[in-house]
Amino acid sequence: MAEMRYLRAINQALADAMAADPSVILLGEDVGEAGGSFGASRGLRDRFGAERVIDTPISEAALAGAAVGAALSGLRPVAEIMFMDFTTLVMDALVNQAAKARFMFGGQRSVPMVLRTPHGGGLGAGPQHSQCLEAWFAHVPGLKVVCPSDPTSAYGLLRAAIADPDPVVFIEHKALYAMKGEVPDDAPLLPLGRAAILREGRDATIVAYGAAVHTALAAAGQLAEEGIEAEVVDLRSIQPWDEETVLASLSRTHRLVVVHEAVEAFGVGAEIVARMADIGFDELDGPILRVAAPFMPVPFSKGLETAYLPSPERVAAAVRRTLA
Amino acid sequence: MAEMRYLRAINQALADAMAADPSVILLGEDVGEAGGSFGASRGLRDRFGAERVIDTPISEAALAGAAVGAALSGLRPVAEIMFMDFTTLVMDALVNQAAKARFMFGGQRSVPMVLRTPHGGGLGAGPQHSQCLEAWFAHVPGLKVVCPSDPTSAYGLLRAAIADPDPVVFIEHKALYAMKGEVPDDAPLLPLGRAAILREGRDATIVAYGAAVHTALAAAGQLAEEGIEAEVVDLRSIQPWDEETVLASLSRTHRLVVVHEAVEAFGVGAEIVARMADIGFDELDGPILRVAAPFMPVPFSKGLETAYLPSPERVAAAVRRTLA
Amino acid sequence: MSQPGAMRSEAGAGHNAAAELLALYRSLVLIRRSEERLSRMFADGEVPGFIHLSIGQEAVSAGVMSALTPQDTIASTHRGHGHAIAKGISLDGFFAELLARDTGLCRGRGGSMHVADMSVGMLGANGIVGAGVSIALGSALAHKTQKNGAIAVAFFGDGALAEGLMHECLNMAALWKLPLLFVCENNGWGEFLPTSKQLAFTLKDLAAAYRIPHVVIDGNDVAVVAEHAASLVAEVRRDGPRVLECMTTRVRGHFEGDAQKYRDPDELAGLSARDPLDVTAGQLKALGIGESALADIADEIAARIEAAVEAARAAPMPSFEAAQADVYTVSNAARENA
Amino acid sequence: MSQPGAMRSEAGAGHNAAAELLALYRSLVLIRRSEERLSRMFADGEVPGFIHLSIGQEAVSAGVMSALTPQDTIASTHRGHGHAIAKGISLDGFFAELLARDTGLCRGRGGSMHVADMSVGMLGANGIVGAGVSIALGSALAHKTQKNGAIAVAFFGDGALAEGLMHECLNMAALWKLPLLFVCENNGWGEFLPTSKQLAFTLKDLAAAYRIPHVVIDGNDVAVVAEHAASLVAEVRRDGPRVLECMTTRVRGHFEGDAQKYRDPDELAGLSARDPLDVTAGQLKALGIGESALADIADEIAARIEAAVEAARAAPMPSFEAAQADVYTVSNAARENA
Ligand SMILES: Cc1ncc(C[n+]2csc(CCOP(=O)(O)OP(=O)(O)O)c2C)c(N)n1
Ligand SMILES: Cc1ncc(C[n+]2csc(CCOP(=O)(O)OP(=O)(O)O)c2C)c(N)n1
Ligand SMILES: [Mg+2]
Ligand SMILES: [Mg+2]
Repeated sequence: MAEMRYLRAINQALADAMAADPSVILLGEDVGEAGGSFGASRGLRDRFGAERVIDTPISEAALAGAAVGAALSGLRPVAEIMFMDFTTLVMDALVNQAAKARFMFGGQRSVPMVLRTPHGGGLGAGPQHSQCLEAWFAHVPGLKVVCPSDPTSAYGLLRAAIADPDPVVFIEHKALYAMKGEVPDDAPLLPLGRAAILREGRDATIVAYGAAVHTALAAAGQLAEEGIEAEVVDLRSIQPWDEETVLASLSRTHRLVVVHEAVEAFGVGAEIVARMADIGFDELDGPILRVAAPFMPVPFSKGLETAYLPSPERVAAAVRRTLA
Repeated sequence: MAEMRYLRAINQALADAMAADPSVILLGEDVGEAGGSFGASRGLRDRFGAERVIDTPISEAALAGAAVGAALSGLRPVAEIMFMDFTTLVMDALVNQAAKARFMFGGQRSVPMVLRTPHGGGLGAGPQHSQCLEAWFAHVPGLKVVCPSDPTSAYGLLRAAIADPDPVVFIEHKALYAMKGEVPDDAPLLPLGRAAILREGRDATIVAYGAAVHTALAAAGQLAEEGIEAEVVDLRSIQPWDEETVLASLSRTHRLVVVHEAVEAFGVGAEIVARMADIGFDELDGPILRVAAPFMPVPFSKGLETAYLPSPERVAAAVRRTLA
Repeated sequence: MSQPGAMRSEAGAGHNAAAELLALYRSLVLIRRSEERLSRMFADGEVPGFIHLSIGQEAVSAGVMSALTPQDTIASTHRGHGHAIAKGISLDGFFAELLARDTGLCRGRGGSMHVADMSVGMLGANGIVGAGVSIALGSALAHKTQKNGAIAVAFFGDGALAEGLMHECLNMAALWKLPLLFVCENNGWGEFLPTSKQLAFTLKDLAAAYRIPHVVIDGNDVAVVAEHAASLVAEVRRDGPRVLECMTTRVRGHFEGDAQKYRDPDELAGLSARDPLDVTAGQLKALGIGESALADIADEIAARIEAAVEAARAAPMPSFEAAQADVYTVSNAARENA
Repeated sequence: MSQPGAMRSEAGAGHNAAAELLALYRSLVLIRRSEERLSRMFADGEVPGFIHLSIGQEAVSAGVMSALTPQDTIASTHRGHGHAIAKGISLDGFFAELLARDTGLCRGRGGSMHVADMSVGMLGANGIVGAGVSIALGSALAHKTQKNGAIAVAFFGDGALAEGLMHECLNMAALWKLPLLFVCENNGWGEFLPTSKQLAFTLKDLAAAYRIPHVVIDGNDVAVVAEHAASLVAEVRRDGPRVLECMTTRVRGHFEGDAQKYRDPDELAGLSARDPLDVTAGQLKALGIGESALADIADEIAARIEAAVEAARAAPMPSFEAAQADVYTVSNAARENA
């Protein structure tokens, strides 16, 4: 049992995966000598060599395309894109190549690659270094999308993503990198597509993922003081997502609020709500509400950014509203 | 009053916009000498000159980025991306530059550009030439997204998109290019963000856009034979979308089905459902259902593709189910 | 299909050279007749979708592939039939795919623009101009990492040279000395516009900037292609990337159904003088190979093609459920088992 | 800020040259002192987010901008303070933006990586490596279409040369003979890795491939930069694209807070010998400009900066509602009015 930070859990998962499987390689800008812009691959080049921990030029499209080609040719590449905002440059490799190769070639071969990238605001990094774009990838058949909320799940999900035969977009939250948590020495792989109930409650279900899980937990704490018991579901995987767990929770609480940091309109929450408005309709005793970012770019100024990000207060208010 | 095909209505809108405003230019691959891969710009180079109808190299990222720069410098560029699948290559220009420039520069300048692109299947064009990716763009604050269903709205919306001060992604459906309709000689600009009710009905509301509008209308025809009167709402604009019209219709019918050709999961329909499951919750007398593409790439084979695309039968069945 | 000991023109005439040239000719004919057959079936509405034929460009495919081993990988373009056939994919699987059958190489899910056969190292045609180059780059990286002695080949058209991805790949291949052969099929066109109106540079100058050795050759003479491919492939295996630029001719328009009205009729008419099959047939005659040997090849290939077409026609259509289950490797199993 | 009649070294010494060099020096000092001020405020936690300083690279900004008119446009990079200040943006607006105030050039919505002032043709710093080049390309296209006689300038770092977009833009600029000056600030680094490990080519060779005339100069001598910029800008206005590569020095790390432990201490120590301000101060002395003139400039600029900082500190924070209303030009008006 070791306490470690989220960033270190990522690093440990990369190291353990590389030690276990020689076909795992890392590639990305500054992942090698510098150990990653945020430090996720620190020490790995020294340990596994420059042939397996590859510094690329500033050529996102080619490095992502190369990951696809390498995955089709026997490797398990883990590519890093420094900020999720820069995934705008790798959409073709992910969407038209990685996601479709298995299907469009008739199931001949899998594409076992992972694309790691951090999303999210809170650092005053401004409109082009803070976006949460996971809804794009969740909409693409053939991709899997994962977003852990703490060190334990970061470790377990990253190991599972690397072991997975299909392309996985693995999303980290920059503001969680410093968060501490327990990661046992032989921590298990966590199955993709499986949610976790982090707090039980009978009055309402709050579904969240990534950093927003902590916003949801804080809201649940506030609500408990008023006697409202909210259940908090950490989705962990966004595609596939665990609709059974969400439905089961909704069937107990009959109220649903979905929380994320991405823009609300056409975001991940929309799918969760839409699905529950179909298969969970008869369980609903109140409107399904979303708490997410407003329809604007992520602003630079601290004050604006704070107002932009979902807060425990807004989540608690939404729970109260659906209970009203 | 002239009857013309959808493709010709696009062509006419481009011509009229260029004649009315010398700052309008067209750029794209084969838009000039060849008049466009589908013929949308036929004749325009001869009429307006090679300086205003510009054949670009096969460099999607640069042509889209150039459209942003030109729009910041006094022009109104209309860029063509030959298939919507290739917008994977212009995401940065659209999302990090065009969409954010106004906001992130503090409102100093607008970005009056249009990116035209055809989406959709039905031509056996396979997984990389058939996708409907509009949900991506609708999720991006700063972009507007439009998708006309017939020649009249194609003309009116394209004129409005070109006149609009903000970046607009204008989506055409390849399978509609041959469709005929009336376009009056001085056809009006149609406001962005405004839906149209194409068929009235009291029993259920079907919301659709683009080619799926015709699937919805066909379904409504089938249902009418059973005595079920479905109202068909053509969204026309996806971002912003006309939630007042949808809510008003839902308030009359109390049942809602959303139809589109894009993949259902995390698609445009999810947002419409999610919004109505919030603001329209009290009006709902049945689950909100979606009829859209399954979670798989668009297959090549005719049989597979037909099974993939939403059909009037599936829409009618969904209406019956929500009424049950 | 591959020809490990490839053709050298200086190797002298005699039995060996003739046999090698005949094998190359067979590959040319197989590609040509297959595409002609497709062209007819397309006109009849039997082949759905879009198809881009490599008629007039076959010598590039046949020549380059003659220098590869089955372990070598290739990534192709929208105009990929020739590459696929020359790399040795199953002809039955090819026709079945073009006819969208369940027995197709891609089980009817991909079609012409996505023909692939991983078992022979054909990593796929590609509907996205330039994308195959990055896939070949990654494949070359995998070969190098795995130290398996194989190389990768990236095929691309002259129009693709305008894509930024192309340049990123040239840089990375040069930087990392990857075992990657860049093969440009320079047919002078990108869709409906001459590439002279699309490119302000030549591949020769570009390759020089990246310090990747570059050779430009007559891409319609399969003996020339095979000879240069053999020596470049050896260099790539040993030293890193090379560029082979093949000057060739797009005969049938950008896609089937393109009447090429935008092209000078004289230019079009002149293309037949450079027909790769005619060029090679002439050389074979000069080497003493008689008409009857060529006729035998023609007959044999016609029979193979007819058999493939008939098998495809008789084959079942793909099942929707099976297709849907193949999006992921283990469809939703993690979810259900966990 | 712009210097229409730019510096020519052959113009002889005397009053004119000294006055021009002094103006350039003033621009250097303004950038340097502004960034040093920011650096201190950043260390104190007063400037939020990331900042990338151009300390050591000021001569590129000051020199190039001296050759431009206010109608000429520039697109910049993540390291854009120098470009912005030299192009003549409001210093008050600049500091207010870096301090995230409502009076900032971008009303606190953009910050360091998005500083822009359209009124002086500064089309924005950019957080996406390479993206500004395509924006400058489009701006040059607009100038050409509008026949307004203006040119556009694309600033980029050496690391950005690996981005495919860069190449697409070089090709299009050359193909269309656009009035576009490419200015590379070659500081030898892309983040934490020397660009020698990122690039297999030189910009000189690359420009040659695109047949765009290229000049490489000492980017730390503002007189040299101004002289070459003046002649290249004239060429661009008349004939089309040119590339100006400025060899320069990144002194303060990739971003503020980067201790540059990955750099050779000797190399770092040696940078001061090439300090652009010292270089120019030395030249001014040789031209007979005394210490007191330089001290006057220093005082004047220090006062301007302090005034800007104080004004920024006193300015209000931006309002969330106003920011939200500025995503579109006429927020939802079409919807409500229609
Ligand atoms: C990214 C992308 N842009 C545009 C297209 C449309 N397109 C298909 S083939 C082609 C021309 C390619 O020219 P070239 O590379 O010379 O190949 P050729 O057709 O001559 O064999 C174009 C523009 C595409 N498929 N992908
Ligand atoms: C598309 C993209 N990829 C990566 C980054 C991260 N990044 C910011 S600056 C930089 C290095 C750029 O090097 P160079 O162009 O030489 O500019 P310099 O920092 O040396 O001024 C990188 C990789 C980014 N901002 N955008
Ligand atoms: Mg070509
Ligand atoms: Mg640099």
